[in-house]
Amino acid sequence: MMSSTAPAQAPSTEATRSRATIPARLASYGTLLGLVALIILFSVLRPQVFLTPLNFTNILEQIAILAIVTAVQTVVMVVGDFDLSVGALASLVGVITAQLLVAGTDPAAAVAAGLLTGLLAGAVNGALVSYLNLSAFIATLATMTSFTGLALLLSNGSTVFGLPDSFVWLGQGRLGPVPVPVVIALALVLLIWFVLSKTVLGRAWYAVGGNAEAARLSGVNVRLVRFSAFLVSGTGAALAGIVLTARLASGHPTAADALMLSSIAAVFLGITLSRAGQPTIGGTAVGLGIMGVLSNGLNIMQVNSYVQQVLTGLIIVLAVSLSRLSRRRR
Amino acid sequence: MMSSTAPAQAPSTEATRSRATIPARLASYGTLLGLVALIILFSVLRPQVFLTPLNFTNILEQIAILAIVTAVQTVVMVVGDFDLSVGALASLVGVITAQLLVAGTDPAAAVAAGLLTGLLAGAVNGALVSYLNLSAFIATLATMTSFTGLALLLSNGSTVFGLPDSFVWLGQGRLGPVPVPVVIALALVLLIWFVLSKTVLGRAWYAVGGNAEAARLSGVNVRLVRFSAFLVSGTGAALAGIVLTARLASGHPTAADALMLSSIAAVFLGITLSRAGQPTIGGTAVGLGIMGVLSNGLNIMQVNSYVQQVLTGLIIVLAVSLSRLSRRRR
Amino acid sequence: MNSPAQRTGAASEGRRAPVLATRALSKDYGPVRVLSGVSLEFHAGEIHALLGENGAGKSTLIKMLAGVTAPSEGEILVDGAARRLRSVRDGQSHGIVALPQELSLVPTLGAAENIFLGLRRPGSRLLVDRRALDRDATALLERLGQRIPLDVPAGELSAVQQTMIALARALARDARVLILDEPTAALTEREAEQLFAVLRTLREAGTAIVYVSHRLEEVFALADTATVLLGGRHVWTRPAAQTSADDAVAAMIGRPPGQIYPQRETGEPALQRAGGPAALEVRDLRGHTLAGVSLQVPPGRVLGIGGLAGSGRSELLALIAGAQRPRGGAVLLGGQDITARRLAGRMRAGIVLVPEERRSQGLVMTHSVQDNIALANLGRFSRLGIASRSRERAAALRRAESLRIRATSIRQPVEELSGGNQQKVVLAKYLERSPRVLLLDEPTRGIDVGTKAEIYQLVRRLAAEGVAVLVVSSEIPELLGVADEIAVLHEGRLAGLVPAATATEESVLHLCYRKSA
Amino acid sequence: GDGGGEAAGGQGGDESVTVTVVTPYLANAATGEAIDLFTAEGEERGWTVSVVDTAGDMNRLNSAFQDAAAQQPDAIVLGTGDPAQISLGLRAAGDAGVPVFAIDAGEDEGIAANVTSDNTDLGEQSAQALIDEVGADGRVLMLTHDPHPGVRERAEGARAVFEEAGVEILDQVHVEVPGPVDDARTSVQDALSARGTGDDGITGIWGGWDEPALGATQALQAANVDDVPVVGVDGQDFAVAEIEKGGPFVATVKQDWPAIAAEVASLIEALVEDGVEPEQRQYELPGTLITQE
Ligand SMILES: Nc1ncnc2c1ncn2[C@@H]1O[C@H](COP(=O)(O)OP(=O)(O)OP(=O)(O)O)[C@@H](O)[C@H]1O
Ligand SMILES: Nc1ncnc2c1ncn2[C@@H]1O[C@H](COP(=O)(O)OP(=O)(O)OP(=O)(O)O)[C@@H](O)[C@H]1O
Ligand SMILES: [Mg+2]
Ligand SMILES: [Mg+2]
Repeated sequence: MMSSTAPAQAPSTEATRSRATIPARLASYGTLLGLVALIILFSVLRPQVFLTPLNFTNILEQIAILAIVTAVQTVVMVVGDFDLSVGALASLVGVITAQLLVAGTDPAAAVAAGLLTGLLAGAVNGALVSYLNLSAFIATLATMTSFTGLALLLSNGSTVFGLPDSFVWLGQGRLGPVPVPVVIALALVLLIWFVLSKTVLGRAWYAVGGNAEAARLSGVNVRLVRFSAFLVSGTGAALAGIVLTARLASGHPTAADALMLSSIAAVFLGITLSRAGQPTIGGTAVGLGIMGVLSNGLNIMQVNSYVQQVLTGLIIVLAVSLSRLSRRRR
Repeated sequence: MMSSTAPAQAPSTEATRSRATIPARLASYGTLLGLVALIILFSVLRPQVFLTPLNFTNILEQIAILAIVTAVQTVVMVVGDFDLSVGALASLVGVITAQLLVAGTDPAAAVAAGLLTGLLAGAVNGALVSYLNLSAFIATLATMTSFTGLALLLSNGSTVFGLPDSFVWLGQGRLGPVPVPVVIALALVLLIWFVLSKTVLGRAWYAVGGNAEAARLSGVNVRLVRFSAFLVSGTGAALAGIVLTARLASGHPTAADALMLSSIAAVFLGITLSRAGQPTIGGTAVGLGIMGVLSNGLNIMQVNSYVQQVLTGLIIVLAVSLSRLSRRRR
Repeated sequence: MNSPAQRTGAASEGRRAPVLATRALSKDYGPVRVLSGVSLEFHAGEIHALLGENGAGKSTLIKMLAGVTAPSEGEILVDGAARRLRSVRDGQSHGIVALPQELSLVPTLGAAENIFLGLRRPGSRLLVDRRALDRDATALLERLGQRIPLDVPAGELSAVQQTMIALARALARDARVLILDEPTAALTEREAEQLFAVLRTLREAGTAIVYVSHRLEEVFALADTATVLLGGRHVWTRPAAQTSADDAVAAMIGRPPGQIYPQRETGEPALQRAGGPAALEVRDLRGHTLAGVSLQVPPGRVLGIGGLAGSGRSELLALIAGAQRPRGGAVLLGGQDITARRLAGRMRAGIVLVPEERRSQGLVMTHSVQDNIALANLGRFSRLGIASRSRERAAALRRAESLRIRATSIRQPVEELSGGNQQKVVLAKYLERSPRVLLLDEPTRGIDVGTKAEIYQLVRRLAAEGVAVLVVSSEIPELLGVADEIAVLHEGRLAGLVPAATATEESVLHLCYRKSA
Repeated sequence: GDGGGEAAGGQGGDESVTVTVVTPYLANAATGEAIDLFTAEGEERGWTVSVVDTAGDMNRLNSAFQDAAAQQPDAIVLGTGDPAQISLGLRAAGDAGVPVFAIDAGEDEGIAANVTSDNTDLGEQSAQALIDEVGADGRVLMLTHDPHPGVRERAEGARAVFEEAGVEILDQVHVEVPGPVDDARTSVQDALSARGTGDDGITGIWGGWDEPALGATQALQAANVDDVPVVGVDGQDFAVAEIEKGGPFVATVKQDWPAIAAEVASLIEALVEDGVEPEQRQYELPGTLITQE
């Protein structure tokens, strides 16, 4: 009756859309602009030092371990949760791996054991959150406390050292000019990017984070999907702990604790780049970039470390505000 | 035409509701049951020590400062945000107040200056979150970093001591048998309870936390309401910092930092008691109780401190799970 | 239905000054102009209906009138003076109050607090007087014929109860201009009638009412003036007495209207689809509300389900689909007991539920049209766990065209679509599953007449291919028009089962109230 | 800085000497004091001294070493911290040809010289001071923090002395950082409830550094216990002030920070300006016991 006339709405407007978003997109790139501004700033202030390939490698190396944790934190935050236990878990896995190594375990086996520990810990977090319906915050805060206690207990509070060189290579070695941790981090980030954007699992993660009820009614196994995100974060945290232990050539019961807040901060910085307000790996990379460049640049400028802290806070606020000021809606 | 026939559908559901919620309510008291279970456990294990009025006073005294921070954190979480800067701000205010006192400022004036600093810091957080639309997490994480930097800068990283007795009384004095910090905490908790449940402002906080968009479309000034919550948390953090400084009779640049995670954990513990999943002061009090009893009880049981950490995590998970297991839906 | 309203209002008293008017009002979202140059007048004591197909710009216009969004061009005049309404509070201070299309209550607060949220109440600027709040809320809800427990968080109430709270909220503001955007979309006729009675009283008291609805019968029973929008432009404004539903439909879609309900073929439907017949059987199914319902739906049959709000209709569908755990009873598909299977398993078996609430249950609002359509079909559009964007895109484009989804592109986030178009995305998402048993819960809520007709045809076509369809609807004409048979629920039990061909609105209504069985 | 990068090394002469201090524990008052004194020593010599703190983060400490090394200062000073965890940073400095000196850290191949108080000696002296108060049949509570290597060494030294004297160690309580004063105060308060004082109870408290000792003092004062003495380590100002008051806090062992700072500065001066390598890898300076007398 009236269905015969099909209005060709959809195609016609696609062209106009891209026009639409040019200013909007620019605005939403505020955080990216912040990163660029920082790079320019430091380059101008300390060109001979900041803009060298060596320093560039340094920055990458410095954020490599944080990048590993942040990549998996991104997954948990895509699902709409936090994992506060990543830092403590990384420390714990570092201690366990180091102790196994000191006891003479084969490095490959020790690394595998470490990763398995992470997987199990992730399963505990995931079970608490998806099957017992605990809020991720309280669940992972509790496990964080327990993991830290375990790490202290196992190591008796002190540093475990005397690790074999073949293991230490994971943290200190190089593949050509590129530090091994950077290679590992890059590989993981690419993998997570692939899973998040190309696979059914990634789509399910995003759907659960966007509207868990709608996902459930679309036939998505919401509990399993959420559980899997914690498996990923547990394993990733373990990997970070292992690389960190190799980098420090020693296991320390609180070595990785600071990674938790930094990883969440980096993801939040990245979220400002996303139109839908959801985390993306691209955004996370920019967030990591800001954190790395900022800390390296301020060190290179030899700013007093207390002042550095003050400035870091201010600059993060500025970088994020850049993207928000121009995006205010009513 | 048909409006005259009023079918009695609604009342019937009312009846079913109250029937339905009796077991549900019991279940939702899981966390409270957890607290009771802990108290019974420690009473049985160490009756001569745990169940004494002195120890009861000790517990109250030990959580008094955390209670102040948690009460105001509750407000921010009612609005649906976090304030990660409370601990750093408390430390900063402690240092500032201590330095003013050492410089000879009148105690009342120094306390007023400390509270004002907190109010201003809260205004900064509030402005970032409500007027610049930054996510509370990233905004308060950034200010947390800056506050810590400032505290270290001002104190040059060291302890500020030599505070007058009239000030120290705030942290160490007693009103009859009751320690002054307990009186202050109790007064603040009651005040916040009153505001949250009896005043227009408190209900507006809940409305914004429940659905900010709905509140906006109902004509609530959402920005101002959210802003005010951060004013409260800034001022409360300052109060906590002042009482802590008085209690320690000295200002330390990082003395209060640990309060942040603990306060959020206590609120989350309390949320498990609320049907709507929103923070309440009653719930927060139970959460604080669990944290206080747990730490005191384990100390009194002379449990190894590392094992304490492991147990703390486990017990928190258990306490929260109690309320969830029986509340699982679908 | 009702006798035509007595049009004694301002419209017939000659040209009085309008309380609210727009002058060349336009709204752009980026480069897309969704409303252009609309000039309208709204008078005291007059119900003014806004008509137009999905995406015509009705809600956009209303949002500007209420201060929710700012116009890109043009102005809004209150009592003849141009005003800039910067917020909902601004609007309310001028006496303009709107009930938004997507009702938004604070789910954690009770009815009374929701009703008076954001309202300065005399004598309680600082402290909340709960007793007075409850008393006034009860009174307002009674005007709407509702008794809603005040201590239950709004999020736990039924859709109807939530709508009624939202309406009470609008009434509580003593508006000079009351704007209602599809208030009856979620209501059954009883509640709708109650609302109309209140609106008529308000009109007599001199309130200007702006009214948006896709249910044209009720519009013409109620309105004094009708305005039609098409593609963001003003087509015409006429006294309701001097026009008709057909006129309006013609103007809304830009061409003469056809027939809304499809011609039903008599005789048995043709059952030739692959997959074979899949009769659905439900035995003594029980849930929270549902108290033991047994039904059989052969392939190719469309079963309409009627009942009052809260009678258990949605729950019946949720239990069949596996979205909710039953308290007892069994669900059989093609003779096989599938009660043990969860939602995903039943979906694979061919049972598909189109849920009632598009925003909370149907869509991921920040995701694009394409992603939302793909969500229910992830397994089918992928190989080895890797999603195929091109297949998703092709399917989304096909569905967007056949359902006439009005979006700038299939990559537009659904939160930017009009309400009706969002509903179409939900339909598209589930239709793409090619179900053997299709469960539709209020499928045409918020959908314009033109598209409604297409959806009815689609349902008939699916039935002809052997699909068993269950349709829950609060609009009895819709049930009569599309179903073969109508089952009516009353307080969780089957009150009657009547063939649609012989049923009338009256007879179905009687079953709803259980006056006869 | 000298910017060019080539000017490093023992040229002496016109370019001013630059030294970068890298520390994970600047927020610790004792570390802060030592670094301040060193900075003053350096500036007196006309050097440019900059300080980088990583707030307890050992991974960032390595990075800070790399950043520092990339700038080619004349020397890098590690201000406390565990050398076992910064082999990477030390190697970066080594690769860049920048010598590393350490204040109160540990011995390591990558470190030209570590100047420190003898932590074992600090522990022994403070333990002995406590034994002098409580006698050989005392029962003591130890407040420790094993993740910090210096504090750990002190605890080991103290434990040996206690055991040798026959003093019973009731418990070793791990003190949380940050917030050591309040945490120690709470722990001691609870320990007093659980064990009491006097017969079978606590008769003395040993603090691994001054902050927990302060917390213990406050807990004792609040409980009106005046027969349980407390000792600390570090000799910070507030501890000295507390000892002067004549309360439970009876003794602390002051690390000789001025001497340590001066020693490091002169070792650097010798290497950078005269090309003289340090004779030892580790210089251990004794602490001075501070009591009310
Ligand atoms: N935030 C937004 N961004 C971009 N486009 C928007 C936005 N909001 C609405 N639109 C577009 O404006 C047009 C008009 O939408 P509006 O909601 O006013 O339609 P409507 O007439 O109310 O339709 P319905 O009957 O479906 O409710 C639609 O094409 C819609 O896609
Ligand atoms: N006591 C209860 N506890 C939990 N959920 C309930 C309870 N009672 C009803 N519900 C749920 O509320 C929803 C709506 O109920 P119902 O199916 O009776 O509504 P309906 O007849 O479709 O009417 P409408 O949707 O118009 O309100 C259903 O999903 C049902 O499961
Ligand atoms: Mg609309
Ligand atoms: Mg329904």
